[in-house]
Amino acid sequence: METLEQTLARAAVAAPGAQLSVVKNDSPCAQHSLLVDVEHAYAVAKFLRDDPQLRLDYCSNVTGVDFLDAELSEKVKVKKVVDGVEKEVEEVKKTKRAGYLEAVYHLYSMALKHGPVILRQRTPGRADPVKVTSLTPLWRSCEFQEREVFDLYGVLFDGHPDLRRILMWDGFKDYPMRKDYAEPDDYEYEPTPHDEVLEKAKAHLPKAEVKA
Amino acid sequence: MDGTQFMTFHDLAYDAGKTDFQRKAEVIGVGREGELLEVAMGPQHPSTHGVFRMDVVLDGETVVKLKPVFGYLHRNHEKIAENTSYLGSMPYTDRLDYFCSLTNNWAYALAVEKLAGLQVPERAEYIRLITAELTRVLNHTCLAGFLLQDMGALGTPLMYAFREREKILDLFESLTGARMMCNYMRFGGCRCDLPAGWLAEARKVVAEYPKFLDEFDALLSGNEILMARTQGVGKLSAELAINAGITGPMLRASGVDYDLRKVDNYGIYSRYPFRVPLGDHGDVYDRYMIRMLEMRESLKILEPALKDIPEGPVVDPKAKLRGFRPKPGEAYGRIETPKGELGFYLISDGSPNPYRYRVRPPSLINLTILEDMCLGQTVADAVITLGSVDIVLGEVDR
Amino acid sequence: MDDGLRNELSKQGVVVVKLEELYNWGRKNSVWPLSFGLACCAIEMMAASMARYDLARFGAEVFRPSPRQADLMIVAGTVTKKMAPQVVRLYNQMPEPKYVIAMGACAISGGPFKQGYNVLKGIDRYIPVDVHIPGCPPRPEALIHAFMTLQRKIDAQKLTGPDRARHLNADLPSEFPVPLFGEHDLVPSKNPNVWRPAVVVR
Amino acid sequence: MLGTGILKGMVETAKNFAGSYHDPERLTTVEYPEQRIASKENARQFPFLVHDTEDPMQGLRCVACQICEKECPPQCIYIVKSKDKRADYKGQMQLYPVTFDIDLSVCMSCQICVEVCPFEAIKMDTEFELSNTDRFGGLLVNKHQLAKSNEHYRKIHPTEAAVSDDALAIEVAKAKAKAKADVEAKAKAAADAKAKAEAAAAAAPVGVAATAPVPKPSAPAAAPAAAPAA
Repeated sequence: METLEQTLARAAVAAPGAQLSVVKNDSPCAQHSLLVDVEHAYAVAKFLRDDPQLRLDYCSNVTGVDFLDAELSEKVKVKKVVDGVEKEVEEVKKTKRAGYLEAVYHLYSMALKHGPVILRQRTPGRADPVKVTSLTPLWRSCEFQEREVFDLYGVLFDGHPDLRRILMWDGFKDYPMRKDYAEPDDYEYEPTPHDEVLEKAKAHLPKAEVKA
Repeated sequence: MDGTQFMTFHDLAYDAGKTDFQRKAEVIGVGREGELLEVAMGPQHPSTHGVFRMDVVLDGETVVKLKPVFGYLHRNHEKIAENTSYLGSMPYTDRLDYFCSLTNNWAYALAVEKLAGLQVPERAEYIRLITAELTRVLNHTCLAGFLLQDMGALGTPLMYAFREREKILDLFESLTGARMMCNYMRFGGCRCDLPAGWLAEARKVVAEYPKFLDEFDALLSGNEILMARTQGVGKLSAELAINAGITGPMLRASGVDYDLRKVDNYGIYSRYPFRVPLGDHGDVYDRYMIRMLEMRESLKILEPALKDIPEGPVVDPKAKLRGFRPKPGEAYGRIETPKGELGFYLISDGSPNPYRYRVRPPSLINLTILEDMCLGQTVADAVITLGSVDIVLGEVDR
Repeated sequence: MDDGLRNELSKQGVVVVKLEELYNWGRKNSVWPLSFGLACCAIEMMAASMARYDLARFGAEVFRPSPRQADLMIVAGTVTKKMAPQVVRLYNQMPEPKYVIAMGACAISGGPFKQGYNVLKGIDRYIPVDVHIPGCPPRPEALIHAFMTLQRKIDAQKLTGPDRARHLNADLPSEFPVPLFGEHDLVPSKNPNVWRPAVVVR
Repeated sequence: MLGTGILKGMVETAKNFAGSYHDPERLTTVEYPEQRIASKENARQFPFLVHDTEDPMQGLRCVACQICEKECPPQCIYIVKSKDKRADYKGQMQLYPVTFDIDLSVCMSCQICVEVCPFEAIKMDTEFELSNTDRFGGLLVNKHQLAKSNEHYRKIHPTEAAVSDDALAIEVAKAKAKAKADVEAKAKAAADAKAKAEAAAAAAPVGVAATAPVPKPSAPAAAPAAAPAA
């Protein structure tokens, strides 16, 4: 199977205008992924499915990931002139990163028995509405999984035929898998509380007993 | 909708300019007018294998629309796992597909081993293979019982299946301490070594199992009522099965040769020759037969594996039990569980808890085409079609 | 009639029983459970009714799929917030006298999943529970043990008096309000008439 | 011929039915509570705390390190540490749990508390007959209900208990050897100091010798070790 860089180069030709990049994965399994912009996701995915060399006919896993606003600290080697001598000094560079939501697709080929090729779509920010392109028209297997991502992360999928809540009830307003989801306060009886739960449980105790 | 090769209810349903009934009529090829009846089957229904619900629209007895409704057992496994350590999620994986806790353990352990680059000692690989194949036999036995229960064969096949299940559960209990929720595998191996005499017991169970399979075959496989009820029912074509991401015995019943034990070669499956049974018609009967045949193949793997198992450690000495923090990165690990491809997608940010923990549930994705399989059939056939998909709600809703 | 006299009579071949005893003896030996599985524990519940453990020995093999014919609801598994209204509705549909066994950690308190956003922290927030079985899942024997506990409870129930059994006391409710789906949680999140938690100061 | 499949199946069930009168393979029912399935050695239900001495509260091995409390996946353990210390089985001064509660209505019998415990203090029991009509009183168990003797542990898990006892015996032996070495070292140091002081006293005016260190009796090492017989 070709490398992800080769795939990227050919996909860029097949879907002109697509902004593609490789997201490196540092873990030992080295499953790098292909980041594609939301507008061209459909064209790129179609290329991945239909290309005779790849034939990624099987979309195994679709999932959402929530990244909060974060401050990244990076160690950068900077050349500095210290006491008249040029030296390489490590500096911690801090950058602010706006939060975003991702939809991740794991693609395999049943015909050629290879994979995975990982495709990512990223939303510009976390403020609603967050939109990506649905790949359900290409792979039916995305149907329920994209609904699940919509239900739990609140990501809207453009072109999904039946985008409703799947796991929670219809009147539910929150997106519970987001990292900043706050649970309803329901900590009346917590005999073995810890940390956060302890604080929440204390709020439910009768006032006199808190003093004691 | 370009790009879709298959006419499904969705494609039509979202074409404009037709009445609802016209669309339904086009899908199932009926033109006659009649009153439609909406039935909500489940969540408390004896044939839905737990708390699954199907909203079925019936024209007489014919299914014209079927919408599965999920979430009645959505117990937030993923959210809880993101607030727990890597080790702490292991017992929760038992409760995904509660028939096959050991294969769930393996899938999760495999994903974490990929994430952290751990090696598994030889003996542990053997134990994993043996327990996973025993789990497969156990699951398929119970499925045959439940499928027959759905068909109206109340009692007998399920009783026989549970009788055999208890034998394997006894093995699991003496190995892991629990009947169902084994919590046995660890990152880089297994929790403890085999107890004395376990191998002999396992060999005995494996040696006697074909007798039970023969009995089951004689009881069921040639039974004319079973054939009449299942053959030609719930057909699924190979193309649609691939496109809809169906995995496991259901995919192979449609004739697609895709078994992760052969494709991914995880564990030590490459050392044992076994055949992958393939179906021809993709109907309920094929799905039933595939499972009967798979059990025999599993026994063929088990027999030599129980002889070959070497001595040695059962866990990678480098693997830490507490304070396990993989380096930042991500990994997707998958194995062939009795239900299909169970995958775990993990993102680590270097902290003791996974940043993202995702289960790719075979049961949920195998239900994607439930509507396509049931359209135009009677409601009684919809029940057995669902039974042949082999779902466990713990995994569907997580 | 005191026990000494009864013993004496039974030695003479005259068996004397109170109506209460006869009534309770009949009830406790024909408790029909609702065939109602929620999650993992349901499999152990089935195993209990299968050949090896054989719940039929206690007169409880008739698992009824309809709540109208059932006396006992075995809440076997995690009750999620999405499922809770249905469970309460099923309970309401059961005729009196009715009993509830909360089988397994999840049914009692939410168990290992109680931190989850969609998991009800115990079915006793909405309906009264008679017997609790800890375990995850409890062994089939543990279910049988709970069954015997329930039989003892039925045996001890009175026909008359202020502490008579609930189904004979018209003042006590036999149906409980069904919670509704809210925007963030069930509404109400508990029934204060049923759920009276102990205060644990930490 | 149509119907042969059904007949074959009926022969199978007939065999089973007949067999259930004489064939031990077919007699599967275990009539609980009169008969019981023999408990497996590895079987686990709920945790208990191991104690070594006659008085359960004095001999608890638990040192309230709170590792299990932290690692317990459903967070069903609650521990309060003691303010004072007491000697443990090898004579070291350790904390002990003032409160040790386990909420059985939450515990999922996963055994992780046992695995992470470095002191062999918490183990899994095989008791399962715990059904209770009292939700709040019956299922929250405290350390008095949890404490069970090491003999009980040896009875339910003989192999495991032997391993655990060996490990503890090694620990105790190490502790004893260390204590002995400490005493010897201290005695030697004291002797050296004394010799020095005497030498100094011979040279210096009387009174300085009083500053020489006096060897203290090592209290922890002398305490009787409540060690289990390995």
